[in-house]
Amino acid sequence: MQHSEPVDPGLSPLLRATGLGKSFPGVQALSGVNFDLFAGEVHCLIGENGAGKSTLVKILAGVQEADAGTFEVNGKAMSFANPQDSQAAGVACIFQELAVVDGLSVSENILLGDEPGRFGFFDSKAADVLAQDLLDSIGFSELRADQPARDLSAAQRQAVMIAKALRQNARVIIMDEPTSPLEEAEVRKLFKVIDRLRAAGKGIIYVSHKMREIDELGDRITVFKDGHRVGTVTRGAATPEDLVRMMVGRKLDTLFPARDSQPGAPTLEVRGLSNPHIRNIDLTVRRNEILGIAGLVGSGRTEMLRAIFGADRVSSGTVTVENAPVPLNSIPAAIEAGIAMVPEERRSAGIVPVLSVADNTAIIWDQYVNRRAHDGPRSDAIQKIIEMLGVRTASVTQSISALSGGNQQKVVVGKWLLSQTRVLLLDEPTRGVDVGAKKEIYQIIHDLAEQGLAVVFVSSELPELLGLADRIVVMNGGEIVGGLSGDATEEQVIELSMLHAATPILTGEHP
Amino acid sequence: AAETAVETAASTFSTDLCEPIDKAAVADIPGAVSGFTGYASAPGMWLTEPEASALTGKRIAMSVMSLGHPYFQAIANHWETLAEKYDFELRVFDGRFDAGTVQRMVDDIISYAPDGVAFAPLDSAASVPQVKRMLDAGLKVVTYNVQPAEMVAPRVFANDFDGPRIVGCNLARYFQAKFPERDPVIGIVDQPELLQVQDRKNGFLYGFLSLMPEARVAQAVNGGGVIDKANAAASDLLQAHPDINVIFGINNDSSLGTVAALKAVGKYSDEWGALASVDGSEPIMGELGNPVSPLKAESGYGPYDFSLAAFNLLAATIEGEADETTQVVVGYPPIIPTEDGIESWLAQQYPR
Amino acid sequence: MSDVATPHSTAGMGQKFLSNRNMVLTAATLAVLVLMCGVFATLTDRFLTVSNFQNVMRNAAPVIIASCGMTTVMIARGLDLSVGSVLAASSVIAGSLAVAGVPLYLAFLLAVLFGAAVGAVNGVIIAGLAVSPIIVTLGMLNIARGAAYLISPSAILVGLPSGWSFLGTAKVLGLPMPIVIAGIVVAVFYVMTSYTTFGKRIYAIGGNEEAARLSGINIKRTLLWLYVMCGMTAALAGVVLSSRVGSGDPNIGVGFELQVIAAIIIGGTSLSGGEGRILGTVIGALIIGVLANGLNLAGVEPFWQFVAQGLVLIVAIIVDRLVQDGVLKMRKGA
Amino acid sequence: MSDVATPHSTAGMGQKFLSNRNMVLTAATLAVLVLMCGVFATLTDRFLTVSNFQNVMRNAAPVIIASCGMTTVMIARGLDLSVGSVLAASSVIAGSLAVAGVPLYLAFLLAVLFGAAVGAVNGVIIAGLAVSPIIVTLGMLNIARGAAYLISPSAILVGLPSGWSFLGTAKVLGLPMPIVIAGIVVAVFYVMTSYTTFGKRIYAIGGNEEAARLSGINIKRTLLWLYVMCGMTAALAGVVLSSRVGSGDPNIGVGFELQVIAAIIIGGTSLSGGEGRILGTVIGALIIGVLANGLNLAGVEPFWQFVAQGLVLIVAIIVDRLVQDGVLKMRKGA
Ligand SMILES: Nc1ncnc2c1ncn2[C@@H]1O[C@H](COP(=O)(O)OP(=O)(O)OP(=O)(O)O)[C@@H](O)[C@H]1O
Ligand SMILES: Nc1ncnc2c1ncn2[C@@H]1O[C@H](COP(=O)(O)OP(=O)(O)OP(=O)(O)O)[C@@H](O)[C@H]1O
Ligand SMILES: [Mg+2]
Ligand SMILES: [Mg+2]
Repeated sequence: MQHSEPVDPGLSPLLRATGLGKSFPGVQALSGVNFDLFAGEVHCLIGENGAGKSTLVKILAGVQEADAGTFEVNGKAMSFANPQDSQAAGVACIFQELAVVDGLSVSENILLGDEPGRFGFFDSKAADVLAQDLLDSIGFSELRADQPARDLSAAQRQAVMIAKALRQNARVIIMDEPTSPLEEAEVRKLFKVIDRLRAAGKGIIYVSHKMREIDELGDRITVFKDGHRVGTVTRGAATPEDLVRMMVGRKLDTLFPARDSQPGAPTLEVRGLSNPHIRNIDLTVRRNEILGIAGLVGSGRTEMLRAIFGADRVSSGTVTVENAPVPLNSIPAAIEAGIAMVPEERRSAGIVPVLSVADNTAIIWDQYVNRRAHDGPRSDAIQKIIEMLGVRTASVTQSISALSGGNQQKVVVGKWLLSQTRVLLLDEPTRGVDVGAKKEIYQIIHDLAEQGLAVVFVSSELPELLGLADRIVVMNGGEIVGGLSGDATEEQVIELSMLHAATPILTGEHP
Repeated sequence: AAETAVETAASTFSTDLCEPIDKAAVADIPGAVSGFTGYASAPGMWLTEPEASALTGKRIAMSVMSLGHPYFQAIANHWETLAEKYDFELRVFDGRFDAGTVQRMVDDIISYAPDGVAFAPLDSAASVPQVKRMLDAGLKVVTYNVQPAEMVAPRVFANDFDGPRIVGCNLARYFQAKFPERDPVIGIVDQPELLQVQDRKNGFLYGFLSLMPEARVAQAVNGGGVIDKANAAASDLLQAHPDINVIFGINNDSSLGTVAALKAVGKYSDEWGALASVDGSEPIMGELGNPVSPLKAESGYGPYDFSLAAFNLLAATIEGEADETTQVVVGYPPIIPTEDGIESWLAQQYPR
Repeated sequence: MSDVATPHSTAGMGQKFLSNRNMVLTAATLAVLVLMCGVFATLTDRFLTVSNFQNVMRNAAPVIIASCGMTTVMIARGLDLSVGSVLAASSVIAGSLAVAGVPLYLAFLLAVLFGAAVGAVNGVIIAGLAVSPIIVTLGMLNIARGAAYLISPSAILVGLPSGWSFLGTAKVLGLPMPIVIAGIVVAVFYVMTSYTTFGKRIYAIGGNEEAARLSGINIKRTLLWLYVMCGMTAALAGVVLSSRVGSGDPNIGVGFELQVIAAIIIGGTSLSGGEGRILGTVIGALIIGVLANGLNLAGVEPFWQFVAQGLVLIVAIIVDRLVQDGVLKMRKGA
Repeated sequence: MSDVATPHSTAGMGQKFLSNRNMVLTAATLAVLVLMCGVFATLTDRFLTVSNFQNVMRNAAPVIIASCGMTTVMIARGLDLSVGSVLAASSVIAGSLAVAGVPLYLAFLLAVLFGAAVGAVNGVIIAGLAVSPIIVTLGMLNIARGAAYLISPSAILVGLPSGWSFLGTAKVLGLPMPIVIAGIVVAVFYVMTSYTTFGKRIYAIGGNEEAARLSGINIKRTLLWLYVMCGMTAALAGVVLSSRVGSGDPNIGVGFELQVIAAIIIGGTSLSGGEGRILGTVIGALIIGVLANGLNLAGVEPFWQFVAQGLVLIVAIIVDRLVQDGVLKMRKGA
């Protein structure tokens, strides 16, 4: 298939890369990649996990050096040895891994490296004003410039990083999956910012796995696969389905597998669970059931899952699995009872970077010998999971930190499949995962439910919530504020989430 | 005219031990714990430089507790002079005041396989097996300074109890003459983990209390034997007991730290009270000869004497003329605080 | 946008919150110190006196001075084990120069510059080659100690000019000189860490080196400066200490680095960097100083002092933690 | 999908790759050791002899034994400063028990159990209350040292049974006993860290504590065990050392913790946890042991030995780093 190459005779590109190549031990992350970016456009990069998007971004940001190829900025050949070079050339980058310093305030973070003040003194008044202006300009005025960064949510951290990029006054702004930690309203804010930047003549490289965003933002879209550029299309020249086909190499049918079994007997029962972040949580999840949890950021979904799993202390309440009470406040007790949790923050809570893929996969299997779901040698059990989830890794003994974000997430889900899990708690399990892998994960979740698991599925992406869940519970302010059936509409869910934002009501029973 | 404090100290000075006037006052003071104290044999012939030495042409290992200490620095210097004069190869090993280092050093000396070893133990008890290890490896060994707790090799040592006891006697004699009205209150700047230091402390107390049984021991603080820690400890001692007017520093660093502490609180004066220590290194001799300094009694611990005696004893050992029963006692000559006394001590023991 | 925050009201609030957090942490450490002083005051009436206050402060001054430099190094996730040896080397350098007739102020200055040079070597190797600060500064610990002995194998006391003890014993407005010097150093480092751009960058490097690097901060140069300053404060501590004990002595400062590190960690700086407060360090140094002093004044037997010191350290860090948790929880609840 | 690893072939490959990486790192450290031995061998012909080899090994044995336990603590991001004092306390405990007529094997066993108890206290406080291991174990350093002096203020010699020196001086198949014991301890810890699930847990805790916790690893219990084992190896080192030196001595082991930490870090374990190798630690301990021995045999002047030791440490860590980088780069290119 031949895709249209952009021809813009009048303008020379802000940035042009030719024949870029980069290899890691066992992986050709990029090879022969040509790429260009013009002023006033949003150029989206898409591709499966591990396709090489972040690698390209890192080369342009001066974090990694290319093995082959050249690139130029404003027609001048460049080679970036470090981030300073890249910034000096007018390239700013918001990385997939957020780079916020906890010990500093918001304004200190935003202005770090280019601080206001005289004689070496940090002018914190000026800094706060500057930072507040930047935050206001991207619609995050509720963030206070002098707030400690330690307490920020992921979304707020993202805002800080965007403000920081704006501060650098760059002509090229690169955003690597900026919306992963954002909720819908914040995504809208960000898009407004991007529109404004585009109008101001900046060039924006935008990496994402979310087709809706690509569809909405992308002036041009470049598709990567296995380190190669598959092609570049201009807006409207391809449907989302076309793009997915380019990425995956084949047509993806419906993302969500059809459910055929009906929920069975209650497996997980939660009654009156409370702690400083959640109040009086009552939940019943049945065999074969996928329960979706909706809510705005900060509504307490994560805290609820952590409390059930024993990761956060609870002050009162009960949790039972198949009518057997689970001792509270103990992760091992929860695991023994068959509860599993995939945490929200993959890097800080999901993987152990120093360990290999195999050791990360087998971490539960290793410890809960009497709960092993797979018999036989460890390596076979690991291989089964690696194959089942299609984890792309040079070898299972490779350090997991060398894997792409999506592939890391597959391992974090996969480790629970090696033990006898009855209740699977998933906190944003598809965040940062490519479309193909998403579909696979949906399929896995579906299959697991079909096999009799009770699944609790937290997601901020309503389509997947609605597509997968048998039933949806909406949270707000640390409480459950209502329930909907699986065939509800997005509007209904949003309405319920927002409706109770001010005055949460207590509901004991859900449909 | 009133005599100066130095003159008082000189006139009350004696080289004799004093006997307790009230046995009950010293009854509780532990006797010597670090080993032998009973030898009274004069070092006599061991302290003369011979015409020729059996060490000539040999490889000799000599160890010191810590080379960063003026006493051992002087010892090393004396040995180097001797090595030059009698033409032998000398290798100095530094124990760095550390039990572990000394242990390893012993093994390294064995690996070095010298013809003779002059070994300075760090601890009287722990040194016994160390010396045995060297003997088992076929080395000729003498020890000097701290004495091993058992007779394992010929040794040069000092009477750590009686030497400081004379200091105690002399300080009491001075105190009685200088402050006839005052009741002595004693503080010790101590280093409790070393046995031979406990002998020094107890010997001093025995001597002082022999003449002034009414004296009260207020406190012993741990000064670690180094000037910075001793200074802090002495400051605390003075703070805890403002009535203290007698201090014994278990070595020169301890008393120098005390001098600095006295200066810091404005008590540095011959009128404050009396200070004593043992060792007789160069800086403390300046205090001893200084009329306004409270330091008024000192017994020497002479590096030259120890060096020469160990040198002669090692030669005798190599020639088979000495065995583990050969004991040479040197050290702790009381130093009279006159210009002559101080100068003649320094000239021989710490030559410039 | 209508919901633009009014700059000043919120700025004030946030400032307060931020400094409050630091204040809470510092207050917890202070509570431990006060508690300890209370106990000692009931044990002996010699403890709570002006003269003993001066005594403790005078003794703690070298630790305080050296730990200011080290605190910043540790905030940036570094470590310097060589401070005790640098202190000793600085002591004999100042001493030998003074004996050789160099004017005192120049001798002291040169000793401090020596500290800067040692720090520079540490910094160049650690930052430049990205090797473990522990091993490099452990190496430097040995080298500086050796240098001290080579310069003067034993204490220098003879021939020191009469002014030698000025820094250690003189008084300014009734305050002993070491306290005054420590106060100045603390003030400088307090301002540096709290109010300067350089200070912010130290926290950034320690808290998230990658973020700092991506912000264009020159990590190597910053680290180099930190080690230089750490060497300088260690050498200054050496000058003050040797002025106080009246000699230049190559044997001083053995184990000093552990005291400094303990003071800093009790003061709330963590080994993993990114967090730390100069005032906390000062309180930590005082806790250690008061501990030794109080036990001596209370007349605790030397061997039992080891035990008591250990117990108090452990209890102190536990109390510190509990007070912090308690207060932070209360404030969160409020 | 073609790029999904096929079970068997790649597992084999991967295994090799991983062990290769560890091998490269260990080999780099080994290169430093060999280089150092080469230099000393040319300086003096007394260095490269069987008896000196045994001498070095025998002297390094206590450091090796104690650093096995400490390595695992450090992999899990902990630290234990009390090892030197525990060694001394264990020494006098075994000595006093033996003198009191307790059978030797029981005296040694009780001393090691004492180490376990100290470790348990460290572990309970550090893991249970989540406070700084530095301060807690610094406190324990003081307590254990005080205990050692209180049990026996000076070396215990009189009344030790004749078998006392067995562990220190006997030979097994021509190998000195301390070396044999060290070998066994190393083997146990090597297997534990490399091949057991407990070992994986240690790396997981050091690598990402939160992820480890959410994977159901009982962090507190694991840390507790690590500190217990660290206390036990320190006490065992104390038993071996006192058996070799023929006395129970409360003065030994001052500064021992720095030697142990240096050995571990030279061996490639980092203070920030998650990475480390027992074999690297062993080589690190030998580097430190050879250094002191070689300088003595080569007749370097005592004060210059400080300088030389420091320089060699620094050069060693730099060479180590360069060799690592070089080899890893080469392999990457290949
Ligand atoms: N530091 C590294 N060492 C080894 N391999 C690496 C490293 N960084 C990336 N890789 C590999 O390079 C390939 C490209 O990774 P990259 O992060 O660019 O993918 P991506 O397209 O950004 O994926 P994702 O959508 O999951 O973020 C992957 O196979 C990855 O495993
Ligand atoms: N203890 C806390 N202190 C300060 N802020 C908190 C605390 N707990 C939660 N928050 C804030 O609430 C936000 C989200 O809470 P939580 O994770 O429970 O929400 P959620 O519904 O799971 O949302 P999401 O997972 O989409 O972020 C956090 O990002 C954080 O900013
Ligand atoms: Mg990526
Ligand atoms: Mg969440």
